Amino acid sequence: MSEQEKTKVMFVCRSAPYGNIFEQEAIEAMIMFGAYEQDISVSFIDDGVYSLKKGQDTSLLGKKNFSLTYMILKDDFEINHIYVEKESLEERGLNESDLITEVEVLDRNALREKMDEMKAFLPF
Amino acid sequence: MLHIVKRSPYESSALNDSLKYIKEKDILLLIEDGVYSAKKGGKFENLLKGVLQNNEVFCLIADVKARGIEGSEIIENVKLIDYKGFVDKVCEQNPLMWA
Amino acid sequence: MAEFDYNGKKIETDDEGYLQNLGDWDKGLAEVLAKQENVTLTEKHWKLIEWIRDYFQKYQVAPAIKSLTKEVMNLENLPDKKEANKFIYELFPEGPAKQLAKIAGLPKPTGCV
Amino acid sequence: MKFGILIKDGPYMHQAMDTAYNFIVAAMEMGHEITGVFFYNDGVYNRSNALEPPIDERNIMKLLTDIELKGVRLIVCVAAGKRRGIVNKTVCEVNEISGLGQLLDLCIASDRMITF
Repeated sequence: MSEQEKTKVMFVCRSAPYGNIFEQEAIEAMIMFGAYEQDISVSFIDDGVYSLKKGQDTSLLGKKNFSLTYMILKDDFEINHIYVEKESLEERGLNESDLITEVEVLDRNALREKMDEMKAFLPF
Repeated sequence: MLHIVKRSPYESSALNDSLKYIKEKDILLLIEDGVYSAKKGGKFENLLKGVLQNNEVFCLIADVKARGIEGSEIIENVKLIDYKGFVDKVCEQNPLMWA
Repeated sequence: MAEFDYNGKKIETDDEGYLQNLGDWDKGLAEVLAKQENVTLTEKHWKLIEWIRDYFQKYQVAPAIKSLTKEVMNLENLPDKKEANKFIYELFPEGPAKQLAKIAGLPKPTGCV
Repeated sequence: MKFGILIKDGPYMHQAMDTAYNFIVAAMEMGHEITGVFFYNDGVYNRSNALEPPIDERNIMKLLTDIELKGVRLIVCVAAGKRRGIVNKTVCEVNEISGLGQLLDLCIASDRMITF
């Protein structure tokens, strides 16, 4: 399939992890989507950036630590891009070195330009 | 892009978050509890008036009516639309729901 | 649901034989699960079992088939995916999602693909 | 136009299902096509066959059956459904229980994808 024929879909992750199920079920969807050879990107904005924070330890919660899965999303599950909004990181006192995996940090304008290319958004 | 906001601005940052991404020609559509943003005299009146300078703002009439808000209580230049109008807006621009 | 005794302990599995309590797993139990699948574990099987368990622990999800194939190419020095797939199916005739995951004590794949 | 619909909220905690239903009806009346409705997250609860609201309340099961009879595909995510007990035994009849690939298919097949 040529790049032009691929459908561009962006997950827009705006929820912090654990407070609700959105992050967990968004990841499950991302993992499945990767197998279909489309152009899938994931963007973390607002509280969504907390999902990528290093050092999450859910042992006392008794729940799975899904932040670990982000480390392999691109290489193993064919997610094409992981974007994080720079302003949302800064507002929360975070920077790139606080994140669990390598991502593309974009400012709002640059991320908005990526959004303009999308065919569909899946907000979580 | 069509930015759809369904949460009350008094309980959620969805309105503010969406406005950070609004660009020229984008449309803002307020539905469900999001319609409270468009009430005259509320805390968000000035913010919405600012948006109206550059963008069209719509409110879903079913949600406005259900919440006891009269047309006259809606900020000037915010337009009321029904579900068919909603469908038309989605045809015009790619929707993103800000929940 | 099914149940069997293992070292004096009751082990629960679902109808397809996947462990209900992932904490039950140990190497001896893997042998039992393998026997139920008519698979005789060799060193080659064990390498993959260890790898997939490690992967699951580290990333919280089972690997994509692609990652497994890549790992097999590395481990066994195979030239391409086709050879790697052949190798995997020789070890686990009914497929890695079904048999490798089950014997390694991973949850049942969600079946979304 | 072709619309794909994603529903993420259950029938009662939020208004999402009501808005989506009214949107779907309006779109169909206008001659647009609904490529499918995918139920994910708590959205799967909308397709439980055990819902039994008082008869003077809106009945989401009935409303959805009506649009299904008009040819709209209603797809319940198998993984999200299982987690919440919405499985073959507990899901409305003529429902499709399917994988997340169907959600991506809706994104591909639709001119617009809208989430409620």
